[in-house]
Parts: sequence; C-alpha cells; structure tokens
Amino acid sequence: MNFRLNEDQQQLQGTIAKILAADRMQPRTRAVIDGKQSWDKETWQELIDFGLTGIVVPEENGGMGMSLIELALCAEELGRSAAAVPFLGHALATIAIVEGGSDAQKAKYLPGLASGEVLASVALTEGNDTWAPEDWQMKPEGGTISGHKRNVPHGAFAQLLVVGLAGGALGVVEVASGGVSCETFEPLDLTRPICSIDFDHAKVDLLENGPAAAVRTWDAALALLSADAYGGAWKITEMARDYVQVREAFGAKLGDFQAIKHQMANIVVEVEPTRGLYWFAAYSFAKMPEKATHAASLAKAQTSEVYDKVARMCTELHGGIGFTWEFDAHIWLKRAIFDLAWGGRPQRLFIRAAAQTDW
Amino acid sequence: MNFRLNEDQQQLQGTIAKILAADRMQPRTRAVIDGKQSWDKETWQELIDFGLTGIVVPEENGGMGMSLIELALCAEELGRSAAAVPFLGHALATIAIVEGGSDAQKAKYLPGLASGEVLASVALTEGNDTWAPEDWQMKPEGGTISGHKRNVPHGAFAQLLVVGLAGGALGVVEVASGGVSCETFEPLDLTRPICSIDFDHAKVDLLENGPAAAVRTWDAALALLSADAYGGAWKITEMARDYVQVREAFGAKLGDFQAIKHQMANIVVEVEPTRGLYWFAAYSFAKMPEKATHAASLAKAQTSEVYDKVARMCTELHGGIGFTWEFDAHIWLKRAIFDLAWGGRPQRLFIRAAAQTDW
Amino acid sequence: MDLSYSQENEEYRAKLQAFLQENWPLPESLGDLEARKEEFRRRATAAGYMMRAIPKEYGGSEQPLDFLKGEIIREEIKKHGAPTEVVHIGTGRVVPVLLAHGTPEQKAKWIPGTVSREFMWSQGYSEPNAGSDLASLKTRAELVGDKWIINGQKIWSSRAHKDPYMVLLVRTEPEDVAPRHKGISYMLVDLRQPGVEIRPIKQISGEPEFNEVFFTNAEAPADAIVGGRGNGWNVSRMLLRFERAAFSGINWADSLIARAVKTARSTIRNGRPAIEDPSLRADLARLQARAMAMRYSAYRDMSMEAVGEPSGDYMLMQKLYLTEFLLKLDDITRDLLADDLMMLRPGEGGDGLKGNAKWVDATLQSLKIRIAGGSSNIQRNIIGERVLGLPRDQVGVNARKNQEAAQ
Amino acid sequence: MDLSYSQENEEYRAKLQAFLQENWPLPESLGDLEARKEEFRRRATAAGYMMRAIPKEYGGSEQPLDFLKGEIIREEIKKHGAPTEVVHIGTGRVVPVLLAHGTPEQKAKWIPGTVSREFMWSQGYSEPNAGSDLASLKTRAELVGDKWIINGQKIWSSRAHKDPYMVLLVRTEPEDVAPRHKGISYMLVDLRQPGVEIRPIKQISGEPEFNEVFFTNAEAPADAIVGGRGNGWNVSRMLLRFERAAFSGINWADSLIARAVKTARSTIRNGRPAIEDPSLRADLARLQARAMAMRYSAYRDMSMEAVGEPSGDYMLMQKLYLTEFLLKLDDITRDLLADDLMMLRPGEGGDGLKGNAKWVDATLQSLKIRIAGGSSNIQRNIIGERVLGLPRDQVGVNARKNQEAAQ
Repeated sequence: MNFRLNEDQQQLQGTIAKILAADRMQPRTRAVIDGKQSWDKETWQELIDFGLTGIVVPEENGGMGMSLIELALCAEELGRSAAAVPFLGHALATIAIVEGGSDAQKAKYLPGLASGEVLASVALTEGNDTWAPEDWQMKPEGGTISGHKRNVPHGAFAQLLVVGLAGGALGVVEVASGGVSCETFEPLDLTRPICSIDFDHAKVDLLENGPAAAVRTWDAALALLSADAYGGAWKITEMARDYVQVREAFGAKLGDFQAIKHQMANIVVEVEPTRGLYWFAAYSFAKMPEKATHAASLAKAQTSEVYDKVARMCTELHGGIGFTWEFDAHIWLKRAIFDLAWGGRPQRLFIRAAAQTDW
Repeated sequence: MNFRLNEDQQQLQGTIAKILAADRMQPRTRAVIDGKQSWDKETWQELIDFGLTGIVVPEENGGMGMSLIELALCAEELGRSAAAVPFLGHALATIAIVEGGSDAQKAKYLPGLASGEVLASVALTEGNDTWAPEDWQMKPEGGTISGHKRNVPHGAFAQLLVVGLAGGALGVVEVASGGVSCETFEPLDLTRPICSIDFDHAKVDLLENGPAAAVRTWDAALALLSADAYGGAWKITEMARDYVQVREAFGAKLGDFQAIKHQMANIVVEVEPTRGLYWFAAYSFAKMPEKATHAASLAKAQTSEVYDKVARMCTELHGGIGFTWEFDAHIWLKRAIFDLAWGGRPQRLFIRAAAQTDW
Repeated sequence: MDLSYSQENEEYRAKLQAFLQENWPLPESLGDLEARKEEFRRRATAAGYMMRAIPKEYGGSEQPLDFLKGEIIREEIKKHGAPTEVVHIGTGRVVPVLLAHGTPEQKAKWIPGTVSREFMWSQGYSEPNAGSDLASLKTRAELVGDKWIINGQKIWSSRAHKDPYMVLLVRTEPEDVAPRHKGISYMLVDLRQPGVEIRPIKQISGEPEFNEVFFTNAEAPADAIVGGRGNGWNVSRMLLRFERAAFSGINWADSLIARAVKTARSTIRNGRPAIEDPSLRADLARLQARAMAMRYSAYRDMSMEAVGEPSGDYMLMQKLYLTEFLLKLDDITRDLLADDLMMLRPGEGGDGLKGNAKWVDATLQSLKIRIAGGSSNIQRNIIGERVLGLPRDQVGVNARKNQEAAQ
Repeated sequence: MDLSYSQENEEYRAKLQAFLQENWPLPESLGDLEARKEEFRRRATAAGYMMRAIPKEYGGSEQPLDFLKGEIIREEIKKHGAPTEVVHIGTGRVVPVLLAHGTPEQKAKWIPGTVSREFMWSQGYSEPNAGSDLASLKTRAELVGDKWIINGQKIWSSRAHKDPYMVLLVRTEPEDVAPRHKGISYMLVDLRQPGVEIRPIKQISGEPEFNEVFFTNAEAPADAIVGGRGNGWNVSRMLLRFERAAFSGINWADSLIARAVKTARSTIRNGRPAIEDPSLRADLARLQARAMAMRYSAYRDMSMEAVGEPSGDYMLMQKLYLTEFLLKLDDITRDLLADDLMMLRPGEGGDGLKGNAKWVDATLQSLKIRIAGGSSNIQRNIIGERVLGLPRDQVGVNARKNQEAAQ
C-alpha cells in the first residue's frame, strides 16, 4: 500500500504544469478576461495535443485509458493556472459517455472527444440547486427533448451536449442537429463562462446506462472541482505570499509583521491538507467506487469552502490593489466562487456525504 | 431619548463594584472553589445589607421598587467578580413572585426575600434542554407536587423554591414544609453549584398569574445571565491583557508580539459591543415588554457565546498556567460555560428570537 | 435610560409629517423631477430637516445635535417616499474641516458652493505606496511665488472622474521632518487644469469607480491649505473619526438582514421557503444580535457624548465588528444563492432569482469595505493600543531604525 | 497510488489473526489479568507485532517501518479485544534518542529496562519562565568531580509523581554561549534522591496530572548526557518531530467523531434523535472532511518518506489543523450537551446523559492540547517561516538586542 504519485503520474503532472506555466498563460487568460477572446483556444489546442482530452477515454476508443486520478492531477494544474479552457464540461461529457454509453455509443462519440475534434459539455441543472440526478425533470418525447437547462460551462461553444433527464437518465444531443439555442449572460467567472440552453425538440440519443452514469458523472465533477480548488487556493496563497514579501508599510515589509505572517500561516494550514481529500476523492472514484460518493462530496464541499475563504483573505491581504480589475487576484477569487457553486453548494454536499455514512 | 445610565444607576453600579472589588473577593471565592466553604455567605450578607435582594421588590413589599435595569447592572458586577453567591436563583424566584403573585402572595413572600431573611431559588427544568414553560410536565395534585427538577442554582441552600409546573404555571414550595430532597453532584461552576431536587408530595402554593410570570421570569433570567456574561468576559479579557504585559518569551513581553496584540483586539471587539445588547434586554424587560423576549433571547445567546469563546481564548493566552487550578482564570471559564447552558443553549434561544420577528 | 419618544419628539414627528404632506410631491409646474427634488431639499433645509450641522450663514439649517431627531427625520422621509438628503464628501468631510479649521475667507469661498453642490469633491489621500500607512505619502507641493506646485500620484479617489474638486493630503515640508506625518498638509485643489490627469481604475466587479490621479506641476493658490502647513495629519484624522461616527453602517446592517430574510423567503429548499429552516433562522438571528449590539452601543456612546461624558471605546471597534458581520452574512447568502452565485448579472430569460445578482455584487463590495478606510490589521493595532493599552507595534519602528542605521 | 491491501498484507493479517486466536485470552493459570496481559505483550513482541522500531538486542522486535502493517496490527488487536501496546515516554521518546545518539554503554544501561517498563520516564522540558521559548531555560547542571550538580525548576512534567526517571533539558554551558540554545544538554536523571522535590499541580478539571519538580543540588552521573554537551536542543527537536509524526491524532479525531455521532443519536431534539437534523449532519461531515484530509495527507507524507522522497510540509501543520478540528467539535458538543455541560460528574440519580460528562472533560482537555507541545502562535511562526519562507520574527530578536544594548 502506498499513497504517493508513481513516476508516470509525477511526469504527467509536471508536463501539464509546464504547458500551463503562469507566465505563458497570463496574457492569454487576460485576453479572455478583458473580452478580447471568448476563450483560450490556443492553450486548449496545446492541451489536446498533449492528450488531455483522451486521458480517461479507453484505448479502444482512441484514448489513453487512464483514470480520474490522472485527470484530477491535470485539473489541479488548470485550477492553479486559471486556464480559460472548456475542460470541465468536456471532461464530464466524456466521463458520462465512458460510464454510461453502450459499446456502439462509445465508438460513435468518444474518438471525437478524445481527439478534441468535437467539443462537448454537460447540461444538467434546471432550477437553482438541482444538481442531483433525481432533481431533473426533462423528459424525452419521441426521441427529442424540449426545455431549459442552466449552468452549462462553455455551453455556447460546445458541439455536443450530454443532457440530464428525468429519472437520472442521460442523453446526447448534437448541437448541429438543431433545436438548441443558448442564452448567454454575464458570468462571474469569465474563464469558465456558463450559459443557459433551451432545447426545442432537439434530437437526443439516450445513453444505455444513464442513471448509473449520472451519479458517477456528478462524483467525477466533484473530484475535479476539488482538484481545481486545491490548485487555485495554493496559487492565490502564493500570490499573497509574494506580495507581502515586497510590499512595504510603516517602513517594513508586510511579511515582517507577525499578524500578516500568522494570517498567511492560517491560510496555508487550511489549504495544504485538502490535497489528501481531493486525491482520495479521485482515487476512490477510480479504485473504490463504493466510497466515491462520500469522498467526492466531502472533498468538493471542504476544498471549495477553503478556496473561497482563502481567496477572500488573500485578496484582502493585497489591500486596494486586490480590488482592481488589472491585478489578477480576482480571477482566482471568482474561480473560487465558481468551484463553490457548480456541482452543488457545500452544505448540500456535506449532507449528501452524511447520507453515505451509518449515522 | 437617551441611552445612558442616570446618576442613580451609575452610583448603584459603582457601589456594588466596590463591594465586589477583586482583591477583597479573591480569597472568599477561593475558599469556595477549594471546598472550604459551600458558598460565600460573607459577601452575600454584604450584598443584602446593600439592598441587592430588594432592588426589584415593590416598596409596599419592603423593597426598593427599581427595575431589571438596576438589577442587571449588579449582575454585571457579580459576573465580573465571579461572586460565589446565590444571586441568580434568589433574584429569579423574587421576580417570579413579583410578576405572578397575588397581592396576598406578594405580601406573604416578598418581605422575607427582600430582606434576605429567606433564601430562594427556582426549580424549572425536568429533562435536559427544557427551559421553555411549555416543556414542563410536573402537575400539582391535591395541593402538592411530586417529581424531579434539575439545574437548581444553590438549591441545596434554598428555603423557598419557585417551581415550574405544567402549562407554564408556577408554584411556591417552602422547603421546611417537607417533601423536598436535594441531590448534589459535582458541578462545573463551583461558584454557582446546581443540584437536582426531588419533590415528594411537597405542599405547593400556586402563583395567581403563573403562566405569564413564567415567561417573564425566563426573559429576566436571560437578561441577567447576559449581564453576568458581559462582566465576566471583560474580566477575563483584562486578566489576559495584564498577563501578556508581564509575561516574557523570546526576550520580549508577550504583548509586544503583534499576533498576541491582534488576538487581544479580536477578543475585545467581540466583548465590548455586547454591552448594548444586555442593556437593551434589561431596558426592554422594564420598559418595552413586547420586545423583551426577543431582546433577552438574543442578548443571552450572543453574549454567552462570546463569553465562552473569549474565555477559551484568554485561557489559551495564559499558556500552561491557565490550565492550572491555582490560577484563577478557570473560575471565569467555567462561569462562561454556566452562562452558556443555564436558561437555554444559544441555538435554541436564537431560534426563539427569530420566532419573535416577522420572518 | 429612556428610549421612548418623548412628548416633545412626538410633536416634532407630527410637525415633520405635516411638512412632508405639504411639500412632497411638489406640483409638476415647478420643473422636472430633479428640479422638484432640489426644491424639496431647499425647503427641508429651510425647515431644519436637512444640513442640520451646517451654520445658516453657509446655507445650512444650524440645528443642535440630536441623534434621535436625526433618526425620526430618516424614518419619516423614508416612510413618505420623499427625496433624502444628498450625502457627499463635500458636506460629510470638507465642510466640517472648514468649519473647524478654515479661515473666514476659506469658509466664505468654499462652504456655500459645497452645500449647494456646485462644488463637488473627491478625496486624494491614498497613494500607490501609501495605503494604510498614510504618513509615508510622497506627493509633494512646493510654494513657488504665490502658488503651490504639486507633483505626485494619488489612488483610490472614488469620484475624481466626476467631481471637479479634490481634498488632497500632500507633503509640503522637508522630507526629514520627524515624525514624518508632521510634513503633511491638507489642501483643496481644482482638478480641471492641465497638470492633472485622471485615469479610471476598473474594480473587480467590472465597474469603474476609483481613479488614479497624476499631478505634474499642477497648481493651487497659496491659500489652498486648510488648518495650516504641516497640520494635515491632524485635520485628516478628525475626518476619519467623523466618518466612523455615522449610523450608516448600522442602518446598512439592518437593511442587509431584511434583504437576506427576503431572499430566504423566495428561495425554496426541499419544497419549502428557506426561511422556515431553523438553522438558517438561528443564523439570521445571530446577525440580528450583532446589529442590535451595534445600535445600542452607538446609542449609549452618543447619549454620553451628548452630555459631555467620555463615551468609551465602542466607536473604535465598530468598523471591525461590522466587517465580521459582513463576513457572516456572506456565508449565509452564499448558501442561499447556490448556483446564482455564478452570475454577475441575471439572465434575461428569467434565470436567477431576482435580486440575487445584487448579492453577488454585495459580496465583492464587502471585500472593498474590509480594505477601505484602514485595513482590519490597522484597526486591530489601534484597538490593541488605545483600548487595551498594549505596546505600540515595534516592527515598523525597528525597520526604520535599521534603515537609518544603514544609511 | 494504491490503498488496497495487497496479497502480502492480507496474508500478514491472516497470520496475525491466527496469532491472536491462539494467544488471547490466555489461561488463568498464567497469573492474574495484569500478568496475562504482560505475557501477551511479550509474545506479541516476539512475533513482531509490538516494539517494532526497537532492535531485538534491546528487547524489541526490530521490524522494518511499514505504516500499513502498523494500521493492520492496530485494527486487528482492537477487533480482537487483546491488550494493546503500552505507549509511554520511554519507548516513544527516550529510546529513539538513545538509539540515535547514545553511546553503547548508555544504550545497554537504559534501553532494555525502558522497553520492559522497569524504568519509567517523565519529561522535564518546560520551566515556569520557559514555555514556548524553551531556549531560555534556566535550570543548570555543573560538573563537579564526576557528578552533575543540578539546580532549578521544571514544570508540566506529566508523570513525575509516578515515574522515577526524567529526561531533562538543562543548561550545562556558560550563559553567554550564543545562540542560547547551544548551551543546553539532554540529561537522564533518577528522581529518587534527596535533592529532588515533586509537587503535583492540580488541573482545572480538578485532577492532578502535572507536577513541578524542584532540583536543589540534585545529582546525576557524569555520563548522564545523551548526544554530547550543548547538543540537547537538537536532540530534543528530533523528539518533537517524532512526536508529531504519529497517527495518534488522526485516529483520535476519528474516534471523537464516532463519539459525537453516538451522542447525537442519544440526544433528543424536538422529539427526534439529534442525529437526524440535517444541519448537525452537515457539521459532523465537515469534521469528517477534516479528519480525512489529515489521514490521506499523512498517508502521502509517509508513503513518500518510505521511498526517500521529500514529503512536503503537511506534518508541520497537523497540530494546528487538529486544534481547529477540536474547536469545531467543541462547538458541536456544546449544543448537544445543553444543560449537561454544567456537570463535571454525572448525577447519581441518573441526571445527565451517560457519556456527556466525558465531553465536559474533553472540552477542558482540548484547551490543554492547544497549549501543550508548542502554542498555536509558535506553530504559526514555524509554518510562516518554513513553509512560506516569510521572514523570521523580529520582535524577540529586537527586544534582545535592546536588552543587550542597555547592559
């Protein structure tokens, strides 16, 4: 037994960290934040070339056949770098089909997703706070679906949508087949814009094992978001650490003040231990599925609460500059809020985790 | 309109503060803590001589006819000095009779209570967490009561008990009439020992306006406990402040360390504003009865939570010495826990307060 | 201790109600809505209901300080739906300073125009390297002939892009004046001149609200300093105290609770309004306890000040206490908003609970509150030192000693 | 990454189960319960299940470090109800130091008796004026002839009233050695001598657990120092690290959650078990998330250490994280206990929920945990400096400089 990354995993994470190194990314992310680009296509292509979109796709469907552990390690780096790429929706759509598709469905959809040729996303919630598969009401009729879905990440750009349906079923909609329209508005996190989607008799292909896959997809979402939160929380912590070492007040560096040092210590003490939580969420998804729902719910709830709290504290440590658009801290602050909300608010997930215990 | 103490009130509080000055009290309280005395009779007699027991008793019954505002100002000082006197039970029994007794009942009981000749207490709860009058089950039968009551402060020494009864009624039991036995055990707060009392066909005198008086008595308890908590919280804060100004570590005074200074600042910022809460609780009890339940519930819940939290922080600031019996800090730490629990846990009281709003 | 409205106050309220009945709304013949509002304010001032702290000779109504009457006016104007007094930096901060420190000429020159809102003001205190530590500011003014020549940079001036005048803290004395804050003066400057460049700063909400203001040989007349050369530190500290004394934070806290309750009513959880959840109700009551603690502590302070008694240290703590309140409120609203947290503006198609977008903005604004007007750490230093008598912070002092020793 | 029990480990578990079946309970013919327990432990050590880190020559079982096997042993012994390994300062702290730093003579003299629990140890580190700041300790030992003569006072020695031996941190070098901690040595002392006086300290729970120990010309032989003169600081720091590395905190956290759940099952709220309250369930899950974060972070660290990789900084943070856990647990149990919080011992007449008195004691103990083994503020200094690379604290340094300048 061990709980360390093997050499392949270390190398994988190292490589993606290099692709996403902060100084390369900053101008690209800025271009998205400042509205000059709708999303960071350049980085996304580099990630596709690296193989990100194929990681969890079985080899027979054109992928690398690896597990959520590897994908979560990548998600940590995406969170750290605040990459403005359509990873979340694409990864979850892929996982939904891997988990729920028949052999024919896998053969039909996965190669395009693995190669990155087709961009996908997921359309799950209807009202507010309806992340559980049992909350979904949309019913297919005559092979088509109609109705309204919310919180679709990068939904305006997706060519394929995995849609949550009544009874926890899942269906695949190809946008090009028509009947799909997207309502955009101003999202808080501009690196992961969400939109609402209206389906009007859109052709749908029901996944063979939809209800089982829907729960798995939710758990995967929670594990990936907790990885993102861990990476992002460390990044904004490092920004604050660097800032307090250069910024002066009252003739000394901020970091010379014990109160500041202790605030930074309190921050890092919250952040670092959550790594074990997100690792175990991804690990149990891959290797101990009976524990996955419990672990993923706890991981996302706790890690995103920490990220949100820490992002606020770090923003405050920057003083006035932290409240400006030009300074980058708010990019992570807003990603923290996204990670907190998407996939379910923490309180609900803690209660979901409790339901998995013998309490 | 004004919200300041008038000269009489200032003088009253100043006088009682002198009676309870810390250096006079310390050996007396110690004698109780260390088991050499069961309670501080000497101080109690001084307080009786001063008139404490007559403050809220109408003049026609031998008292001073003042309001709960004046009594709460005294309670603040009792909390500050951690006086080991049977104030709480006696004051509440007195208020119950003032609020609920017929003229004849007042004439019968109040003069002895006002003069301090008779020591009284209240026996309200039965199971755990049964502070609301509607929780009480004990029923009088044939002019007597039988059953078990808990959390009676200084109950082992009381000669007269006001007992909570079914339907929120209140009855007076004179211990000398028989049928009253007291079970003592080791209480946490030795300055306000609680005991359980068994009634076995004890003769009871039902107060004329029991149900109305029961709610008033509960509200008065909450206001007095919040005053105690405010005084106690300030006192343990001052102890910590004094300690960090003399104790050295790493070649400097603890108070020279910014982290310590900021912890102290965080403490005092929680403590000081609660004065307004307890004042308003006492004020509304006396002058705006329609607001009393709301104000008293909020005041006790918030002030006792602050006291408890602050007492723990201040104990920690003392390092190892704070964890020893010989050092006095634990006296206030334990009074904080008493104030938190007696009269109802904060969560329940916050919910009670919410029920008084239009939410 | 008496919180009841006395006979006198009830009569005051009745008179005010009659005034409001008579004067609002005003007939459309008196002009467009803005003009009618202005006319109402003029009448309210004349009647003693607005500009109460400002002498009559400068256009105010010169009423004695009475915080209860202030509350009555606020309540009744709100109830009646009449225009409220316009709160701005000019009447809130510049005029009090001029009244206390200005020469007769300065008062005559600046106060009436400020009261009439002909002169609107922004504030030039902070600099890029002097935020919490204002005493280290670097913007300089030198007296050349009969003019001050100003060079430097100010930041976080919230209205400089709209308002033509600025109150400036500026170094007018030599660098080696010790302590450093003795070299700072309080100066009134007209920003409409070639030597001044204003660049808006976009906030994290995407809205521009702040500005950087660059001074390059900008000019001000010799009499632009209020309170004397090198005395700007004291003058500005009086301002900060004035700023803190307001009830605005407490009234704001109450209104935030009311808004949170409203949101909790319209948010559905498990098929029931969230407001029915006992745990949420307790959390809201916790907030209410804090708001009440603030209100009655402030009442106490003001009642004592009104009779000349020393009023204790509560006012020093209110900002930090309010900050904590906002943090706890944020935790509540995050859970209530759920997915709506992700929208900065609500969807046109009806997505997002009406009003929830306001909360997203509020959570960003609450961060600003924590930073603005002195960081929480500075507040803690002040409280530790002034309220508890703990030693002054040594780090800055020692760092400066070491720097000097190295020079 | 592999958390499954491998074939090898399952075989290990089966063998252990067989051992337990065969060896516990033991026949009463082998003596009273204590004697039978001792015999079991002897057999378990011989079989490699106890004293695993201690070499065979000193009475241990000398097994390679394997934290999974450690967990298996803990699980199975608990499940079987067999006697657990006795954890004491001797094997936990003194033996590791002797193994790393002792001379062959010292090892032979002290280790076997400590392993057999013939020699029991208390710890003499803190002094009345040297708590967190151990480097300022004042107890001195001087070598006079072939003996160390010891004078001074120690405090917070938790077992000195029971156990005859003490590990002492003591100043053996001149006062002006700099840095100050270079003058400290690590010394083994027999407390049963006239120069030693032990006074118990009563805790706030009313129980005596700690002691003050006064040394007045107490003696120790010349070879009482382990690790060399003036090297006691390094030796003791190794101990502190060893102490932190344990899983005991994590297992304790899990058991506290289980106990809180049990209490929540037996506590009735609104006629239903409190455990059914969604908000309480969420709070307990929050605690569980923290316990899991600790467990898997520790697994990672130990897995990396096992293959010689640098394992990150998590272990530096665990104590502070655990402290926060205990604080949150206290908040939960306070609400569950309600009135029972006021009883230090339950009433004989059945008042008080069974087990609730334990929680009252636990809340007092949790304060002790926060103070013992380095205060939280010291932990924050260490984390700020070592994990984040922030500057070392200047206050102490400057204060000392100023003192020296004044002398």
